[in-house]
Amino acid sequence: MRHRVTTIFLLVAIAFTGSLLLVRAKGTHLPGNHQGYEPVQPIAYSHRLHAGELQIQCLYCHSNADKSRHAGVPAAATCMNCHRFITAPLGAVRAEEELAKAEGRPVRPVVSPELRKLYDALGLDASLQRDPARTPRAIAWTRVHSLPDFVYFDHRAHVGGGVTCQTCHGPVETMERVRQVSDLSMGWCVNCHRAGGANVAAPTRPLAPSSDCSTCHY
Amino acid sequence: MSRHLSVGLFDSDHDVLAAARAARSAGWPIVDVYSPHPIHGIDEAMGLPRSRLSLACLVGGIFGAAFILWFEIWTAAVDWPLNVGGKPFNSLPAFIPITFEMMVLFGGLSAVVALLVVARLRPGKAPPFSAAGVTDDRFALVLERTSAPMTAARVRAFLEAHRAVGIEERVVGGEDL
Amino acid sequence: MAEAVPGLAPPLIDGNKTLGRITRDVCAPIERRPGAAWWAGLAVSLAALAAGTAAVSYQIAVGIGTWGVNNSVGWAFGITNFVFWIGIGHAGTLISAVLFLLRQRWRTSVNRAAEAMTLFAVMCAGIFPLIHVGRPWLAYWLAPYPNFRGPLWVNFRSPLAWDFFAVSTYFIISATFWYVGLIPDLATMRDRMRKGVRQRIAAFLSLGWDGSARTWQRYELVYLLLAGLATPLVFSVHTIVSWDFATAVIPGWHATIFAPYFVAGAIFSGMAMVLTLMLVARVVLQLQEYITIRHVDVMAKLVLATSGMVGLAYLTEFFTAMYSGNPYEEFVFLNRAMGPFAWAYWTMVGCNVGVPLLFWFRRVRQNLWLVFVLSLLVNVGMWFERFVIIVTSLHRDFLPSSWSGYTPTIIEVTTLIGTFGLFFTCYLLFCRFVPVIAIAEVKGAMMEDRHEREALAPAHAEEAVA
Amino acid sequence: MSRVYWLSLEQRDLAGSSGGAQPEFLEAAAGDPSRRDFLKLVGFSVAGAAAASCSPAPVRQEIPYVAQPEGIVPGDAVSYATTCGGCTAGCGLLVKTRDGRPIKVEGCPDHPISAGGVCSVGQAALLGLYDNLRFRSPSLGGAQTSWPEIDTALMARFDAIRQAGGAVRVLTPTVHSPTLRRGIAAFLASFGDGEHVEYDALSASAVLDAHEATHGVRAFPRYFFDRAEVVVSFDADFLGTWVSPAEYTRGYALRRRPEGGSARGWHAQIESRVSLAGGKADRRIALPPDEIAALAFDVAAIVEQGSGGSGLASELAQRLMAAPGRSIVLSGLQDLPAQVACNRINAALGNYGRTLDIAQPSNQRRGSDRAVARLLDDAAAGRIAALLVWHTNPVFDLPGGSAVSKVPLLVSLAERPDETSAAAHAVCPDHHAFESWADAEPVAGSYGLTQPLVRPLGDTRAFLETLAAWSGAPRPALDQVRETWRDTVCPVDHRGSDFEQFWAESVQTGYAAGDALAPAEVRARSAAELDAALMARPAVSADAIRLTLYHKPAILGGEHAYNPMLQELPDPISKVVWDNYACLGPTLAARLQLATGGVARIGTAAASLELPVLVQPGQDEQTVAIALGYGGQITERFQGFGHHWFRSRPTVGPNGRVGLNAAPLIVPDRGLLRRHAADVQIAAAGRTQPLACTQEHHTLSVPANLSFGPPAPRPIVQEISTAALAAAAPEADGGEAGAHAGGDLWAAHPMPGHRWGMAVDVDACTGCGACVVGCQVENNIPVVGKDEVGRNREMHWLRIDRYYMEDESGLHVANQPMFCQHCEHAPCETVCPVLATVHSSEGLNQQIYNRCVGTRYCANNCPYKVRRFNWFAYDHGEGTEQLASNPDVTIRSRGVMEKCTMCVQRIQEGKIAAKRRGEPLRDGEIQTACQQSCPAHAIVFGDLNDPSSEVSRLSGGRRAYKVLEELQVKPAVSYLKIVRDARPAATATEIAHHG
Repeated sequence: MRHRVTTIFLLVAIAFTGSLLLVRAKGTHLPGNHQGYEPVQPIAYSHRLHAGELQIQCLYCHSNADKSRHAGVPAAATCMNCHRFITAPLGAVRAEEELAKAEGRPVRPVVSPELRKLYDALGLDASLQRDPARTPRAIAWTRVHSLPDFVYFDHRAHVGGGVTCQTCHGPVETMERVRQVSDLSMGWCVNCHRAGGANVAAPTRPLAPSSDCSTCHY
Repeated sequence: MSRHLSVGLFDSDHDVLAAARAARSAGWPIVDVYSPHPIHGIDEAMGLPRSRLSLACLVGGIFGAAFILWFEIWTAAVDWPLNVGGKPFNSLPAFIPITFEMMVLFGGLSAVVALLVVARLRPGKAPPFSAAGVTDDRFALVLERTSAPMTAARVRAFLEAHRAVGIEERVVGGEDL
Repeated sequence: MAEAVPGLAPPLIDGNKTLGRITRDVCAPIERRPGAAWWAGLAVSLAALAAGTAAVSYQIAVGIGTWGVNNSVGWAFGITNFVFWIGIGHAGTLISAVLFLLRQRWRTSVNRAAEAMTLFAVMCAGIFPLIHVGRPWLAYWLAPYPNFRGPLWVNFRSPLAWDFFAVSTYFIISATFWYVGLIPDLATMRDRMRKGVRQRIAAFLSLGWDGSARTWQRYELVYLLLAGLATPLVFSVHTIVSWDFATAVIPGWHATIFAPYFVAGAIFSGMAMVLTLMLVARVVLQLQEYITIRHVDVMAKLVLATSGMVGLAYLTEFFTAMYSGNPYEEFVFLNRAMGPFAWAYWTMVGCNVGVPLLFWFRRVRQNLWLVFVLSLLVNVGMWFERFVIIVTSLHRDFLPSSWSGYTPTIIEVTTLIGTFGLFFTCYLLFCRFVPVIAIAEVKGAMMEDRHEREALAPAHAEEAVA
Repeated sequence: MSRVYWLSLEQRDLAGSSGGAQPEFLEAAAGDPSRRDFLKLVGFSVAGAAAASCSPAPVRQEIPYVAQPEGIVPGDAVSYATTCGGCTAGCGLLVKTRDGRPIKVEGCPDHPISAGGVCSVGQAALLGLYDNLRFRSPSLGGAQTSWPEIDTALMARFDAIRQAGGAVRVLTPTVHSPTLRRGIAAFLASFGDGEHVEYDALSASAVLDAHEATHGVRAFPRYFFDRAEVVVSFDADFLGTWVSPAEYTRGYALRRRPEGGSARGWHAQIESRVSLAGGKADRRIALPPDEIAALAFDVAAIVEQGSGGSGLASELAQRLMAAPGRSIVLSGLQDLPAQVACNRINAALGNYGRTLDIAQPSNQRRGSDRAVARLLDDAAAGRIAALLVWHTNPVFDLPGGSAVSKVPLLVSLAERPDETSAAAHAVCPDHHAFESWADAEPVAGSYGLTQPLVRPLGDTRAFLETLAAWSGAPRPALDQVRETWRDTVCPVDHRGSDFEQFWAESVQTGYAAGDALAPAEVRARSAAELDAALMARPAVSADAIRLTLYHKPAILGGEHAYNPMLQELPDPISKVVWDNYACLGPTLAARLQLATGGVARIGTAAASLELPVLVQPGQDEQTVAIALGYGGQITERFQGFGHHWFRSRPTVGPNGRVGLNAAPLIVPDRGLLRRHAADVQIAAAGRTQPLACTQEHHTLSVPANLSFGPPAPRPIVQEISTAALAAAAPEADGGEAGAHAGGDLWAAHPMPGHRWGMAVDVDACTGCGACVVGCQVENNIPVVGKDEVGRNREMHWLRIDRYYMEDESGLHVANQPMFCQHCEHAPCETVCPVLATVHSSEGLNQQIYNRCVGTRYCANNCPYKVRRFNWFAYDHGEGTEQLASNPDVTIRSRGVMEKCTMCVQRIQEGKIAAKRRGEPLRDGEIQTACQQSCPAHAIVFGDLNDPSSEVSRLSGGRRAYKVLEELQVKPAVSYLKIVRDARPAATATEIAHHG
């Protein structure tokens, strides 16, 4: 009798552990695979808003993607092309306008707290003028997609060939905060290469991706 | 249902062999013979059929060889062909050594696993039959008294006649010994 | 005593044993408290093992640069030891499998110990392919497992991949073979021992063995099958090890003779090692009546025969090199004999070809001390054979600009000592916890032997049985 | 269209490529101190930070520019043209910079002097830039200080000296920078007694003095080796270390290339030791130095008479007289009669104005031994009030040089600590050449520009600016250089409004030609006009053991001894690293019972040293040779160099330094610093000191005792005679070309696209080692230290195998660059169990570091032994030194195999660039690092599938062969046979006349 109880107890325990593992399996990765990584950034920049709603082209900000191996994170000055004028969400500006009208006072500039971080980085004062007392300081973004040091990925070659950004980075235009969609494993890279470019929807030139090791490793 | 067994213990392999032969010719059902070492001719004496375990070994060996050869050719020439030293993708001669090794591995392990299954051996199992010294220097002949003529006394006499040094009667249930 | 039966070889087992006596004799060493010699041996072995473990840990922590290997001589001590230990292992399989197939009954006294030796030697050998790589923590990449790299498989054309499969198979089959042979004896132990942990372990591992004739019948068939498989296996393993070298382009390695040459060498060195161990075991474990002069004599003859084969291989190699007219080949062999490593070469020739010639003399074969010393020398010689093949071929190959020397470091030497420590530690534990002689097999063989004797010389046999 | 070279950052807008201003950037670049921090932001840097959080990924940060400067694309490399500061040769460079930091030095292919060649020293200058030991700030009396403070302090001292009328000297090596000469002159002009003293550690003062005697001008001729059919060198290693080796090597190789079309040059080298030039010579004669001088004198006598003489002198004279106006005679001896003899020969043959030019001389050597000797005397006597020392180290490399420490105000302008800066009262560190504006005029009328490539790494200041500050008129170096160029360099008709255009072009190309100079009338004086002392046959001290002091190509005078890459570059002849030693001929060594590694005590009247011996075949048996430049204080940095484990041995010698300083053995003699001496005492010291040598066996034949019959040389280096080459039918060369072209057992893998290959001209290779260092810098190859090299674990992917060959014309040296042959049937690939080395579809043998587990089976199975293993986690520098790493090449971890990749990173870059252009790759567009740096153009890389490529033509040519072809491994690298000139003098004469 005692044995039977033990057996049942053990079986239940095994079933419980197994089901737990199964449930977690999707979220469990091998070491080095950071699929799903979605770090908090120093500024809550929304790709959904900029790339999705406002339809700003990826290359507008990541302007090196077709020129260099690195796509690059835009310099803070790039943001100022628009944010010199747009300092807060439209709603907040309108609210301030209405409030000012109601209170009968001049409209005060509205600066959203996130954009304030940008202006601080550039060393700008309240009226968005360069404040000589402050030193411009680059914004340290947190890297989302990183490859090991022994892999050389060249954005030029891919962007130039017509591979869309979304092919690797996923639907960034729908993401509030950027998340690593692909697993960025070697198999993920090489199986696309081995398909010979068939999975590039609109190639800009005849594609013949190499699957030689030294294409990426040197 | 219970079974009535007579166990004769012998000192020598000759004696147990002779007893087994005699029992078989008398038509008495021999349950089994237990010995500390294999006895030449006991299978004949007991009328055991030839074992077919070699078939398991053959099947296992063929499977191992075929599987690994397919796997080697598939990985090297189909799944991801790579130019290694200018050799052909399917470098068949170079795949033979591993094929051979896997044949031996699978063949050997299949035979052993089959033995364990067929002979119902498993770790921690208690020996189905035990008698003093049967793994040391005694030989046991176990007869089942199935019919009326085989009374305990007659079997005892028979065993004694064949120089049995000890005789027990056992009543066991079902498949047990 | 009944040894001198006309027309018959002396009996396998001395002293007219009864079956019960055999059980008691063989089980005695594992049942009594070990003596001082055993403890001393274990202490020395453990010390060597500890030193070796320290050396290997240091090497793995700091780098393979702590060995004496260099740009030209990429392999030296590590692979020498690997081939040496694999070779040692081969005698065990040979005795247990090949001699079984050849119905050599005398093998039963030594096969258990020889198989154990195989197992431990393969363990020692298996360490080297792991630790000699630059990144041992990634050695598992040699196995073709599904992965996220494409998947990227392994190179089945590489002799090292063959090695990986051959050595693993060899280890698994040897271990299985050994264990299968051990099952009846475990049952004997189970039934003899007092209750306790060791008895429970024996009971667990004996798989419920009860000596049933039906099981014996199947068991013997499987044993035969395993022997039949292990025999080509043992040849294939050393053939594949030899192909590590023979498939290379390096002069001195690139030779078709390597497979038989290596196999002969392996059996040769293994036999010598079995002799060495046997001679020690029979004294220490008081098994003189089981491991008799006859066993020693037969083994010595085998050593002599394999020595001849190895010697022939040396000559053939030299002849082929000279006859080929290939200047690189020619040079390698002259360089072996007269170059900077001539001392190693002549040690090898002396120990492997010269010394065993003494076994032509019966008196030498039956002088146990001499046999012991000679078997040790053969082992030394065979270690040097591998060293000579590996190091002298690499240190001066095609381009004179990349010629180089090689000096082992203390780390390498300690690692070698450490494997001896591992080997003897395992061996001593084996002697302590497992019957060193296959009880059931010895009983069977002795009884058969005795029955044959009875048939031929009934009078003597009667006397003997009485 | 030719290459476009980028301008410096500051001058970007002048290039005409972009006009738009980017205020943030220019403001920052101009050096506004309030925005110094901008430097920290420059570069697209990715900082890895280990996060002690539960985050699944390690947090790595990405820091963009605040404002991205226009024209800079993060991750894209640009090349800037500049001039090398490694020695005074003034070679043109293109420095590849990426993300604001220089990462590779290359030769400037169009440069009028160097034409694309860079020596090992130039290549390794990158390490000098990032060197952690550089002075990071000025110091006064040993204490760190700031520039304003030190300026105030020193200017006060200078004022005092002016008032007291004290003597001020500026001690420099040869200065051919017009701006710096002006700056020094302006500074000295304010003193009553100011003098600029130039001296060279690798002094050629005797050449200048001899021309003063024979031609009345103290000038160093410009040599045109490409015009010389006959070269007779009396102990001048013009291919190794003498004055301008990259320039001379280019000319020499051009003249000797059989494919070149012109008559092949003939070269005799008369020398005491074995030099690079000697190794290449058609005729090589070993003599003690004084006998060389005498021989030169004898040859001169015969040539001047037009006939006569006997023996060697006559033979040489015959060769020379057959090529009047088409020959060069030169000498590296610091011996006036020998140099005068050379000048007489050149004059008699009419070589002046044809093969060497004294009218438009070279400025590469201007130093005067006499002047520096006088300076030391004055200093010792306390007659000098202040001494400024720039780029020289008199305490170290001059006998009696420590006299400078007696000067009451000794100011060092060194970049890094040395013996002189240690003795100095003030140290005012100069910029590295890659940090400042400067210029050069290596040859009269030919100018080079040096431009900053990186913001100064420390608080250093350009010497030009320092001088200007102390002259009381502080000005940026750029302004000074521009002013000089506007005033003097720019051709007269371009001065004025055209100047900006001229300047922009000069900055872009890195060089400029000035006004065509009217050839100065320089006349050779007749023998009668010469001082009788110069016309006496030099005395020969028969039977005495002589000493000759020489320089090594990588270490030179010791100014580069700080550089581990150069220390570990094997000596081209001895193949020894990290040491100097006493070279002895085999007979002399046997007589003294000394073997390589045994220590000998070598003494002259002046000093004595205990040095390990190296037995050097081909060396004169009465001469001991010792390299200068070793044993400097800076080499104490190498204590503790290399990987540490419990059996590791130090890289430095027993004195805690690398080698010993042999400068005390230099003989000051009648105004010259003579590097040879007679009457040397030598004896075994009875101990040993092992040398680390990358080669153990030195000939192509195996040792005689390991061979049946006389050993034949292995056909690894092959030769072809001039006669065979000239013969019409290819059968005549008796070669085995195609003999091994057997059938394959299996079909070849198709390579439809590119098939990369190389051709290496063994005949052209001088063994200088520029390619080795170029490869090392490009591919992040670690320097491993003496112990590891001694264990045969050097990491160089490209090594130069050196084999001695001896025949009746003397000892020859074959230099064979050896690296991965990228075999089509690569033996290494088959044996790798984990597929870490496989073949690419373009014929490359790929090595995938991250897949490698390190079995080393591939290295064992490589017939060429070119694979390199990371035995330990080797050091890749720390601090700023890490910035020298090439970001395009993985740093290999321990336990991993590596080898030549044919610079696959460059191939990838080139292919991507071509794809973006939408055009096919051009031949020569991709150059490997070794090919780029080779002054002899001995290495050609390209596509073997393109039949018109240079590499295809060479690989299919008459001289091509493959090493170990019979193994059927099918290397992608072809070697071109050495051409042996078997022409006797008469035939040579005929051929020469044809040419």
